[in-house]
Amino acid sequence: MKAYRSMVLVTNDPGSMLAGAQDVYNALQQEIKSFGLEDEISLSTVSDVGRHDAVPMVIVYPEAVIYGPVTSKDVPFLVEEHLYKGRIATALQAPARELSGRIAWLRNRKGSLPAEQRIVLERAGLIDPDSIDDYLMHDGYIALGKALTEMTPADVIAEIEKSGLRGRGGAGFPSGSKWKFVAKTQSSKKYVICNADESEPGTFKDRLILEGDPFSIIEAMTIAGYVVGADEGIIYVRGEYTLAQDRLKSAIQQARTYGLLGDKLFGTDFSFNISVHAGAGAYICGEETALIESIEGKRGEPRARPPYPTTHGLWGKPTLVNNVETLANVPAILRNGASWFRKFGTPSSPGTKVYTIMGNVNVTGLIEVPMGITLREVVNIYAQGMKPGSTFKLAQTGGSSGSIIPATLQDTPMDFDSFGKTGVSLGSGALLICDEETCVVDLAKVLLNFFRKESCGKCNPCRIGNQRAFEILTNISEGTGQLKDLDDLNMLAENLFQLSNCGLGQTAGTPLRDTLKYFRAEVEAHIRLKVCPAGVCPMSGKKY
Amino acid sequence: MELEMLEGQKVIEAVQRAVAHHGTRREELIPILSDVNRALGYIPREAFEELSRQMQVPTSQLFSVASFYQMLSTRPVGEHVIRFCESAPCHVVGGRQVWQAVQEHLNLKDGETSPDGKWTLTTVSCLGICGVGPVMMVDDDVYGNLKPDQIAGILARYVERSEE
Amino acid sequence: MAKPKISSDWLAGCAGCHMSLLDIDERIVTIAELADLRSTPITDLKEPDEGGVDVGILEGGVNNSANEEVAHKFRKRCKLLVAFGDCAVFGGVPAMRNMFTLEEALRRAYVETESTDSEGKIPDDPELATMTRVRALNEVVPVDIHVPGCPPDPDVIFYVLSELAQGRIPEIKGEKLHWH
Amino acid sequence: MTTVTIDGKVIEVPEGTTVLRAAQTAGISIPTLCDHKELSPYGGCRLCLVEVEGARTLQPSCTLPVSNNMVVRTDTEKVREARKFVLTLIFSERNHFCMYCQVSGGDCELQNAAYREEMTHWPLQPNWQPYAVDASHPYFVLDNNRCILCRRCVRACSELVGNHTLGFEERGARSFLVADLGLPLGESTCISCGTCLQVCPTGALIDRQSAYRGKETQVEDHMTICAGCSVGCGMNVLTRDNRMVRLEGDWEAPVNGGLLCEIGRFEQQNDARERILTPLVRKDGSLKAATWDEALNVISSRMRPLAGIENSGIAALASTRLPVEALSAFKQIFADKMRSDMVTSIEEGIYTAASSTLANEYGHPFEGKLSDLATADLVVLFDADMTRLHEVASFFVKRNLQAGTNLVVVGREAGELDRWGIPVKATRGSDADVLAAIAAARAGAALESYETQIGVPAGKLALVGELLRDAKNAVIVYGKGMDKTTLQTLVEFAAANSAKVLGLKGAANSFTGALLGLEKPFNVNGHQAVYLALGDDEPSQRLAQKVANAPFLAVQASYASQLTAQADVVLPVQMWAEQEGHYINLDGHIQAAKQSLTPADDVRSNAAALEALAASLGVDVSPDWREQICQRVPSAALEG
Amino acid sequence: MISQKITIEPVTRIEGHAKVTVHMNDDGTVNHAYLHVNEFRGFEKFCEGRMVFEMPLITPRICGICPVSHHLASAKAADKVMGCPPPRPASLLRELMHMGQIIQSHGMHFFELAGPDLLLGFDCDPATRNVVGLIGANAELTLKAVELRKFGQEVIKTLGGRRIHPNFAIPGGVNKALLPAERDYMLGGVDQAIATLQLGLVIMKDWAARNMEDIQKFGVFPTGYMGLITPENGLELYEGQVRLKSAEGVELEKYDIDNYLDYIAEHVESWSYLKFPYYKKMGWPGGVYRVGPLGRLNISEKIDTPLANEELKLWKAINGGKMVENTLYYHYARLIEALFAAERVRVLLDDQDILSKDILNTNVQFQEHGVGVIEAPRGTLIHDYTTDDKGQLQRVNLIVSTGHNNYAMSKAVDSVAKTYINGQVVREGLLNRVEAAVRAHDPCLSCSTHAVGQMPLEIEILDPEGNLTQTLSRNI
Repeated sequence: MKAYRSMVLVTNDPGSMLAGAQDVYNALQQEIKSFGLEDEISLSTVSDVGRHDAVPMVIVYPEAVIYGPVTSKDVPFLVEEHLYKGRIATALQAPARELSGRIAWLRNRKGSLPAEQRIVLERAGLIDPDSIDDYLMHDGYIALGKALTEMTPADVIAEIEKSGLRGRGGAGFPSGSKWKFVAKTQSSKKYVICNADESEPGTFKDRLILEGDPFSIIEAMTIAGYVVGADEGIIYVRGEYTLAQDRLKSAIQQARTYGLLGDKLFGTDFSFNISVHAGAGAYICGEETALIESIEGKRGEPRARPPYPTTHGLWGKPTLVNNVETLANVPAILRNGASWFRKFGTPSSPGTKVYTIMGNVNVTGLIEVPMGITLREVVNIYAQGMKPGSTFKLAQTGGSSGSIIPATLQDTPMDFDSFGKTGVSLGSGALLICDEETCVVDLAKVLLNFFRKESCGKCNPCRIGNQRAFEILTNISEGTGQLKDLDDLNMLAENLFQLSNCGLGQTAGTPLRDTLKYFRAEVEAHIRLKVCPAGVCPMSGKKY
Repeated sequence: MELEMLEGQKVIEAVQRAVAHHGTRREELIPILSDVNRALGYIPREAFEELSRQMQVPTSQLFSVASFYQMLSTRPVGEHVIRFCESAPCHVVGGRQVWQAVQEHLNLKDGETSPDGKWTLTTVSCLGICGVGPVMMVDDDVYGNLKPDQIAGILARYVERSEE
Repeated sequence: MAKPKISSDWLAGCAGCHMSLLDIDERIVTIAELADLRSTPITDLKEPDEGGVDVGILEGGVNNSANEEVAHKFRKRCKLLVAFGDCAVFGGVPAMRNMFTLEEALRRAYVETESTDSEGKIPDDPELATMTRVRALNEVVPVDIHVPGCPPDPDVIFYVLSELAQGRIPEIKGEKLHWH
Repeated sequence: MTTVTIDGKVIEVPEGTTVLRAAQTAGISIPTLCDHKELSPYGGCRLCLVEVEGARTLQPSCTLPVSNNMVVRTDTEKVREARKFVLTLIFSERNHFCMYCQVSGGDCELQNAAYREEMTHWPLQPNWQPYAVDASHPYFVLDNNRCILCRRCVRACSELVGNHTLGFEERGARSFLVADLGLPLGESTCISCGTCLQVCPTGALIDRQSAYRGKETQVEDHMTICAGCSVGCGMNVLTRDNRMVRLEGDWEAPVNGGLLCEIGRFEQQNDARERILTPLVRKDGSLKAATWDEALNVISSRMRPLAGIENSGIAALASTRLPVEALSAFKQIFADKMRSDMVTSIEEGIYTAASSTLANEYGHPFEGKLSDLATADLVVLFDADMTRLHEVASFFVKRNLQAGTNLVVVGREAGELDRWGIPVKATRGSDADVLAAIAAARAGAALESYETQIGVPAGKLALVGELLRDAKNAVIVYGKGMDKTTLQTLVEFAAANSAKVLGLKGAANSFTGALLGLEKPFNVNGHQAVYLALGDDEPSQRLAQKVANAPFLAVQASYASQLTAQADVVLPVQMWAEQEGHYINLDGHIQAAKQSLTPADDVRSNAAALEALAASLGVDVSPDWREQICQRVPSAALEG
Repeated sequence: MISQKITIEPVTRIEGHAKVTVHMNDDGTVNHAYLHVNEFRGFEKFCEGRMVFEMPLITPRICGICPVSHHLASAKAADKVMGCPPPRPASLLRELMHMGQIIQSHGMHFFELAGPDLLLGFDCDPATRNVVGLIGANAELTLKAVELRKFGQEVIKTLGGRRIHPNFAIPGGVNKALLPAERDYMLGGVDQAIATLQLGLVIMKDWAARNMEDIQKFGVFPTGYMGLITPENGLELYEGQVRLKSAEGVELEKYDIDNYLDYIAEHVESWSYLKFPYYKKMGWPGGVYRVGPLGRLNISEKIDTPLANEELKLWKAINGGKMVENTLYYHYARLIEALFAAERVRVLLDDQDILSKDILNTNVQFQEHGVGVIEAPRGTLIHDYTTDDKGQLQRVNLIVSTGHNNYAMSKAVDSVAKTYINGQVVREGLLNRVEAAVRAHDPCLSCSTHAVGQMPLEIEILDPEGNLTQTLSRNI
């Protein structure tokens, strides 16, 4: 196994690819060769590192110098200066700007930013996601080995429970108990499913984990398989995530060849295999029973629960369904122990949370920070404040079905419980920061439009309710609303929660409810004064 | 000009290739449909019928499944397909204006195909690259950080391309 | 005490509900004793008294600007407003027009119909009211009591009127509740 | 057993029972729309929501299994509000105009539910988007404006009928009911069994024949047996003013569990044929109206002298659509009393001859039951055409295919059922050869020779053989025209594979025909008089030719036909819906048909007509038909 | 220059929705008065795509005053579209229902709508000039009137289950046979109905004698006349050929309704939602004609029931056998027709087929086109359907009773305006005559525009330049 002097990463997020990352990569390959450095320097790609202002970027570790935007013409100079002569090519460095993500963390060692704490993204962007060797070099498979050789399934569950790990899919269900349910259900056949159908608008953390550190998921699933007594795992990956699918497939292949997947792992009787199943574009398939239906080749319509997947899942067998981010925590917990994990976050919500920051802020992207930081911190520190000239009006947390939080609530710590108290959902960790240019009616309309299209259509409240709400909001945005509409919207929001079959319908009303709770005046202006304060809505008044 | 239909043989082949690759177990249905859709741009009638024979699944079920998923199309599409992300994150950072620009430029609305069969314009709920919104896909190419004034230029490339 | 004043009127409906009202037959006398029938389509007073009346009854959906004015006038002048019959309750058969554009409907009626001569045209004299989408009464003004039915059954109507005339709010359920 | 408390009532129900069923057993009614007792729980409409102690939200009682000590409330304010809201949404989704809907006023489950919740109006208005009215189907119309997407029809089409014509397009607010790949119903794979019509809770599926002809409160129900074929489906004949309004499957019926086919539900409702309402006697060349006595006298005076004469006596033929009572009397009169040598049935035993002979040789029944199809893992149709007659039996097969039951269709020409299974179409050779080939395949022998012999690819035969080997509960269904030896081989082959055998029987009472020995080929060469007990049967050209030269022809029939035109005497009799009587279906169920329509005064039941004939012939017949049918061994055990 | 504006708002006691504008000359005389009909619903359009067998229940919603006319005309059109002519008993039962409606509609119009004018006088105080006022003035008569209408409505309910928008006629026949008890129940009411109508005739004649001046001045003008007719040119309200007579009483046409497009066309004026039908061969406006009671009696030579036939003779004598042109005689004619209908009820109930259960022809053979016609209380009603080969509607055309009278009403309003309005301060009672001119035709504008609403008959006086001038409201 080979050790390199330094590692060069080229960003390959869509922005970078559009800006010619591929050419830069090729050029680098060629130059490194021409300087005869191919044995000392590893070259690979890294997906979204959380900033998009200077793409494509070339990042050189261990110095963690970021160059960007780099063109293929710059490459010869860069290689010669930095990699050959060892001098930082300051001319090509990305504009000095505080960054989020791995880079921010490295910078922060020099003490300029409050700490990000990376657990699930520890390796993302640092290792070569296509190399199992690289993964092994970075503590890969220590956890699995430990679990298989030193721990009984019960021990593992105990450790996970002790760690207080909770599902990162949104609901925050204690992972340990979930594992326990599946483990204690008697059945000759069980499944472990990794829910990687990350379709929540504004959320792409799972994509980064899958693209940047696919092996961690495979290791975690294998551990889960051992614990619950399953011999088959399926990763249900969102259809649009083609890169992630390829990475996972290659990773699975490598794991097999290394004997870390397949029969009699670590010389035990435990055998485990994993396959990748690609979705075909349906938000609802993020709901675990809909996801299972989809794997079975059906319409992605949630089942009635009970019975739950833990007892009647895929093909009616006990099935453990965990979200990507949740699983990504498992190896670290087993490696470092529950107490280590509890050092981060809050007592009730230990560990970290990966947030995706979007909207009218200076730095959009992705951060992994301890549970419990506040919106204000996110906006002002990590996102580097609002875009010039714009002021913070509201944030939506947790994606489409997340809560609309007015500026006044931006000091609520973001963890499962404190959010729970204020009726706010942490959801997928998406943080959409909006400025005064945003109209709440228009925003709600966009969200309801999403739900009326993504509802599976099986149950009446969700299928019809979202459509009606969307139409009412459309009328309001066209200046033809009535005050009666506000009561109807409230009625819809409340009943959607009470009556719907699955989480989609039950939470679809949340943004609606919050909008009317915190921004009623603005909505009423559309109706009473026939004006859109933000100047967004058409207010065309047409109806007949 | 109406959309040109795919001749039967090509369709059958596409289905057979997909089935050969995935097998005929029911859980392979969605991957198979995806392959066929990728190969033909959409899933034509003949494809469903052939698949029904091969998998012993009634066409009504195949159709119900296919039409459920947003990435699968049961209707013919234009030469180039534009998928515009209409999610909130893209919307609030300028997506609204860009969407206007696209519609005006092509004189198409959501779900429409241009009379000359060149363009199909659809909205999608999210493309999963919200970090660079507003985003749209033209065929397999992704475009991020869009501004209204870029649209004409971007779409022009495809006109040239298809005229070469 | 003074008899409660009742006014009624018809909008975009078929007059069937008022005909059904006449179908209470001789019980009309009872109603006339209990209540003071003010403006109705079968009396010669033209609109609810300026001073207001106790009960206003409207048949028919809201189909044009003229209907709207009447609806608002009734809401303003009536303590209790009754949506009388299916058209007032949800639009009724005329609401089927909402499934087409007004233009389509007018063109069919005044230009395309087989019997219309070659000079057919869509009437557009300013004296004519402006057509709108057909709406339920409660889409235009708040409604206190809904009496569905196409038309409501005479017995139901008599029940509703006598309850209202005696200052009670009618309860429409069980045998009294039908929409057809 | 699990104990659950619903509205204060403590109820004991078996594990896995849903809250809805538990409530129903305790007489607590919960309103539903998407639920149907014959269909799998769906949980879509949310009208049946109830409060469950400890649950965060309201729970759908139709899908929620009871758990021990569960406490449920079905009539709280919260629940009632929820129902109102659900109904409000449904009425706001598409375009419901009750005032001219054919099911309004009692027959609409949606409207009834709204009445029950005391809705005088709904707060949310629809967006008035128009939906298609699909009128392409000959028997019913699909008005999507009234569809509430409960999917009862979709579930019925796949779970009960197994035809899988109906499906769903799109999702969310754009969800839409479609046939096949979005075809108009009239051009789809629909087989017009009408089950979807029977389960639709609204006026979305409109029955063309019965629309506006009477609500359930205005029609009379008559629970009876379909005389369409030997499956013997239970059905409800709905009548008004003594006219058929609609035919519906009887959900409680043991044989068909509510299903009917195109013939049963639609075709037999409107018979355009001209009725015969009075006896007719041929006087100087033409048929003249007469009294029963006159007509009977003409027949008896003509036939009495012919009693017992071989070959030149009486030839008698009966329709196997007649009730047992009539067939029994028929057989006694002509075979036993008049000792005629030519007493048989219209079907001439084409379905039953071989099986009844075999049964009598064995001395015991050898056929299985229709219910065996429910548990079969392999069904082999051996020359058994179920596409028109016996179609309901084919549903029992088709609806299990998705669950893994295998189907092999052995026959000569292609049939409708081929596309559902593995067609084995012999182009050469006899039934015996085909059977031999299959046996060889089962035995895993070399198949090339058989391929040349019957023209079926060896590979396909091998596949069939494999299926037979793997099958635990195989059922072999055979059809008409089997010769005894082939059937015997088939039966023994089945026995060797511990497979059940099921024989189709054709007309409603051809099993009875077999038990009475009415199975010989019919010919009238030299017979002096011919008596045709035609009933409401449709006579074939062939039959008309056979009797063309008969010196004397008496016909008892419900409808005018070429035969009645040829006849010297015509006796008017009741059609299937007018007469009572018993039928024995293909697996031996003895079932009673009830009278649904009152016949015209001068029209008698087939049995009564024959009894009158017996009287006028001066012979007495025993009314004990059970004794009559016991004289031969049935091919399938009789019950009831 | 003289300028004034007079406003009546709205016109009541008609089933409709309309408005009048009067254009003045410099000398203060009326130049011309227009009748604007102000509603529109669009049945011709929104019935497209529905099933033809639904129409007998959809189209009655055009009008709640004569729903049975639409119910039956629709069923008759559907019979033809579906190629299943009803058996005789079904036709008898349908006609019976129709007679019930003629009685209730005519009865209600004479006693409850026109009655106040005739019995209380045009000049009576508006506050009491209504049916309630009538109760006060003549309770006994009013109750008789109520009873009369009740009788007609009960006939409808007995057959169709309800009085308004019944469900009875279906393509090929009817959905319910008549029971003996039901027949006897109806027979029981015939005598009293006839008596009441005869009383009505006495009142009518007496009123006519006392108000001959009004009658002679009131909307008297020549037009053609049209309606259904029996083979022997007797009064026909249910089924028959269409007869069209000229103003001089000459028979112009006798045709089958299937060919109506060869004889009738409709003219559109931009100032009214109500179209103007006319006799094609004479063109617009030469070919205008009147329908309804006046028209029907004018084209009939006799009536096939004795009592009504005697009354017809008297009526014909009014004008020495020539066409009766006086608008106010609509009321007279209406009563004679109602009398016929009442007598006809007995004839039908005595028919030996009336109790037959042979009420439906289910042998459907789609013809894809069909025209249904009936004499609605207010005149000839035509439903014209075109479907595909499965019975789904592609085109719907409707020509409704009041439409035929549209020109006549405008003309009547015009002539009344010219007679009673000439610049001096206008008395309320005179204004009421303008309403009466319209009301006399018993316009059911709900039918005509397939819409209904109140009728704000607003009289606006415009000067020669068309400028609106002074106002005088009747309620002042």
